[in-house]
Amino acid sequence: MIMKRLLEFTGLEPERFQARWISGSEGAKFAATVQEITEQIKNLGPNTKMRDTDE
Amino acid sequence: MGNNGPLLPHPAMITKIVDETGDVRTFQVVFDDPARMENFSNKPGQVAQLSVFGLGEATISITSSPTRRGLLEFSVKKVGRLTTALHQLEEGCRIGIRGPYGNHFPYDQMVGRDILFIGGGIGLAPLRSLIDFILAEENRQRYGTVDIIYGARSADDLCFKNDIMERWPTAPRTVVHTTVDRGDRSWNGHVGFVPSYLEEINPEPENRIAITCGPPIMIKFVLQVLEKMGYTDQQIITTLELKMKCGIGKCGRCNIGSSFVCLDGPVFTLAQLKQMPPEF
Amino acid sequence: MPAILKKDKLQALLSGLSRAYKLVLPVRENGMTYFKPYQTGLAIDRDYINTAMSPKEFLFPQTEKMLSFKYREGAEILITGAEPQPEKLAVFGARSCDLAGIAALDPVFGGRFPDPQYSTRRDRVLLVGLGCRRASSTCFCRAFNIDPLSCNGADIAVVELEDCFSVEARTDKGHAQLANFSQLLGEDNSGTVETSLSGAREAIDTSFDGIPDPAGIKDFLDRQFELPYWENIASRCLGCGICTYICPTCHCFDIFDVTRGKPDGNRYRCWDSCMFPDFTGMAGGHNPRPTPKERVRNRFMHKLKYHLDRYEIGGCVGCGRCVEKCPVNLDIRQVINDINKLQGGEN
Amino acid sequence: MSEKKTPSQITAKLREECRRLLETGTVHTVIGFARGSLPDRTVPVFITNPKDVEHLTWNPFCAANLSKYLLDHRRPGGKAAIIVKGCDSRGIVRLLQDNQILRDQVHILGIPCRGQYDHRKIPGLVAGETGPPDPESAALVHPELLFEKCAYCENPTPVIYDLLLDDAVEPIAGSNGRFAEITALEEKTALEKSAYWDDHFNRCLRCYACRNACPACTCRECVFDQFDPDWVSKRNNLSENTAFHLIRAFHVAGRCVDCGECDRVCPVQIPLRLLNRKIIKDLDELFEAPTPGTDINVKPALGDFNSRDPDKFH
Repeated sequence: MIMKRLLEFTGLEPERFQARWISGSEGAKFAATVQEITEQIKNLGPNTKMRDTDE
Repeated sequence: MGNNGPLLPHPAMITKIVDETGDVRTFQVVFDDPARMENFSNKPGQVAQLSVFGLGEATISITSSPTRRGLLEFSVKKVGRLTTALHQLEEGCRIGIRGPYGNHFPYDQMVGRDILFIGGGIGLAPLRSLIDFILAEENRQRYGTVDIIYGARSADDLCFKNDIMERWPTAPRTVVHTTVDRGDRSWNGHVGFVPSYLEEINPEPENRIAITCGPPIMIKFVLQVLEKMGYTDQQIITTLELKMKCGIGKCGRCNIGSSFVCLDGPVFTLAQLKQMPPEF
Repeated sequence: MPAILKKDKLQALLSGLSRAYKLVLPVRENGMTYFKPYQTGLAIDRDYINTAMSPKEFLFPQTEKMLSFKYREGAEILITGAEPQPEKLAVFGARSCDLAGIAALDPVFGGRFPDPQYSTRRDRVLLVGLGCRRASSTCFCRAFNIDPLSCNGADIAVVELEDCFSVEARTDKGHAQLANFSQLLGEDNSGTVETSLSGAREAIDTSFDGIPDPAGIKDFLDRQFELPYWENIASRCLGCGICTYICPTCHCFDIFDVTRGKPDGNRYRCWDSCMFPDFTGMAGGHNPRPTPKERVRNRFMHKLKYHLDRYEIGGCVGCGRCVEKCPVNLDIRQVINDINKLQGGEN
Repeated sequence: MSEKKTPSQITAKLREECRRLLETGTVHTVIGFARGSLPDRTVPVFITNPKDVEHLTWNPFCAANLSKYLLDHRRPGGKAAIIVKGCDSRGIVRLLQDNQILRDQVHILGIPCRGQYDHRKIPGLVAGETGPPDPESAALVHPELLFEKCAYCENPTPVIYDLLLDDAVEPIAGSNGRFAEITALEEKTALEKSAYWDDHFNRCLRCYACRNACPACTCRECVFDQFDPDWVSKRNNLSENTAFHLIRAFHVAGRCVDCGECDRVCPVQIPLRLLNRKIIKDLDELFEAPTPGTDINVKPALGDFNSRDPDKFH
């Protein structure tokens, strides 16, 4: 939570860093979470923070 | 069109890899550009910067004598990140080379003198370029006798086995004295540390130049023995190794006092070293 | 013979320069003065004593691509050297100390192996010096016989006087540029500029205080390497890189490759600092300068002795940046004074 | 309320106390402040000879936090006496809590502090012109010259000490607004926040002074010095600089005592404390944790498990 708030404080969109607690037995929850977050990130578009400009 | 500065390495292919010991390999390399290979002229004792692309560079002494045309040899001990990566390469792989850098052994001033080489472990690598230079047919008659005292921790740790066992002992007026710190059943040669073996052999300082390279602790005791035997500081030559990045006196890290090892060294006489701060 | 530029013509001169060059000039930002690219309406800082960073970064940038490497068929590799930006740069407002700093860098990047990236930039740059009217409490260029008013090493030297600027071309490059601005410049027929300049000289000369005397330092350091004094300095030093990064004569750099999960990549060089432990640390673990004592000594020896030995030009130009910024007040002027005292003790 | 001592009186008492500590062999070294090379600076000194206590000084330019030097003095030599302000003393508490130093190896001389002057705020410190306020006569505070952190200081009086050299100073009333600056930035949009930090991080020189001065940076080998793998590249660009600052700030999360050294030493004036205090504010909001180092008996918020943890763990 501290990490997430720090990242948001420096201008990262909240959706880009998320933490979930998923046990090894919760495969379905894991899949659903990954799908959900992927969807959110896709909607946000490319990240602009900490992009390596090295071509 | 890019620049063609001195920090730009040139691609070269590894044509042969020789396993010297468990952690030392000799790489034979040839520049991709035949003209560069033809024009590359190193002097015994000089170093080059080897690039493993993606990792960076390391300063490695050129092990082969300039009298051997058409290829370069580098003997590398696996110690750090870059040398480990180098060891993972295979014949046919490309590396980058720039150089040669630094001064060289004063082979001109050694003409007519007897030469004593004292090497330990991988420390024989920089000496090998000079040994082969002196033993080369076109140069041999200009120099006196050659004695090579070489030691390693064990028989398995001896580098350049073909040279020390076959090539050099059969060269004219050349004696190779090999020793190991710890003997085993496979070893029937001399057992003992290099400095004490040197004392035992006791080569007279008269008209002789001593050139030494090896681990710091060996050098320390070799110097003590040589001084005891009557060698002057001008008669003792060594070659140093410091961290280098540019090799051309700009990046600022290989200085010992006002001298840059990459430009003013790596070869120094003991007399010169005694004038420098003990920061190496 | 300097020409006269009326104060209200300065903007015209700057905008003229900005057409021929990429112009950088001192601008105040976040409480500090930096060289910033010229833009219409950007106010030049007229009160700065010196900029936070020296102009060395325009010749020797902190981060610089050196080459890129690409693998081709059959394990062959293609190496392409990087070229600096083709644009010509003009630095307006370089101080005499920083010009002396550039003069100290020239032999490092020249010499037997000239550095193409530095020398290309050096050839292209137009240095417009601005004479100092006053010294700050950390200034001590005078200790190294650097004249803060004269801008030695500049292509064009400018001094702000009471009601005008005196402008003088010092090099062919400077003359060629000034020729383009002849309609802005007037001649000093009455000799008032000369009079004002001598007034300015008096003002600057009296505004220094606490100039150390480095005259005998090198001689002493030639003889004395092991001084317990370095231990004393090192115990305070935090081991950060401030002093080396803001120094106009520090030139150390690191070289490394960057790849992004592919065999292809780029090689960079970046400023490095002799104050960092890994600067001299070797792969096998040996480090010839293992503790802060050796590192601190190396820095001060470099400034006061090594650079002089090697290039016959001082390694410290008295800009005072390290004095101003050191978090624990390690003051090189104090070091010079302390060494002078030790020297007194020796005799 | 008793009369406060002037800096000169504190200096005199400090010297006397340190002479006694050294003469009796109670301590081996005194870590304190001496007059600097400029009137508005002081310099850290290490005194082992009782005769040298005359170098010690106390004035409102003693901003440095000396507690970091205790790490250098872990080596044998004996007990060290150290001069601390309130904010510095929190650093000592943290070092003790992390077992970096041992309590019986430090003798803490606390000085209740009414604020420290930021030499950068002294206008036109030009040779020959008006100098800074005379530190010795400065019994009256020039509030306009104080560091920002001093304006809402929580612990003007050291939280841990063996001897206090003056009467305790009460925190300035109304220090509740201490997070105002952070709240203001939090309320901006992601884009605005990003632009704000980009501007600052772009300027970073990567000199690592913020790390080296920090009493919470106690690792023997720092991730920023590692080159195999090189987690953060030496290239100075916005991406690497941002990575450096986020890692630095987060690495000291829960351990940063808000002494403000990172802010003070930064040669390009990046508001580093803002990042650290954002974390301190969150620790306060989420865990009701005080500023780290305030109380030696309170377990560090991020080093302790609590069933009232606000994380949903979902």
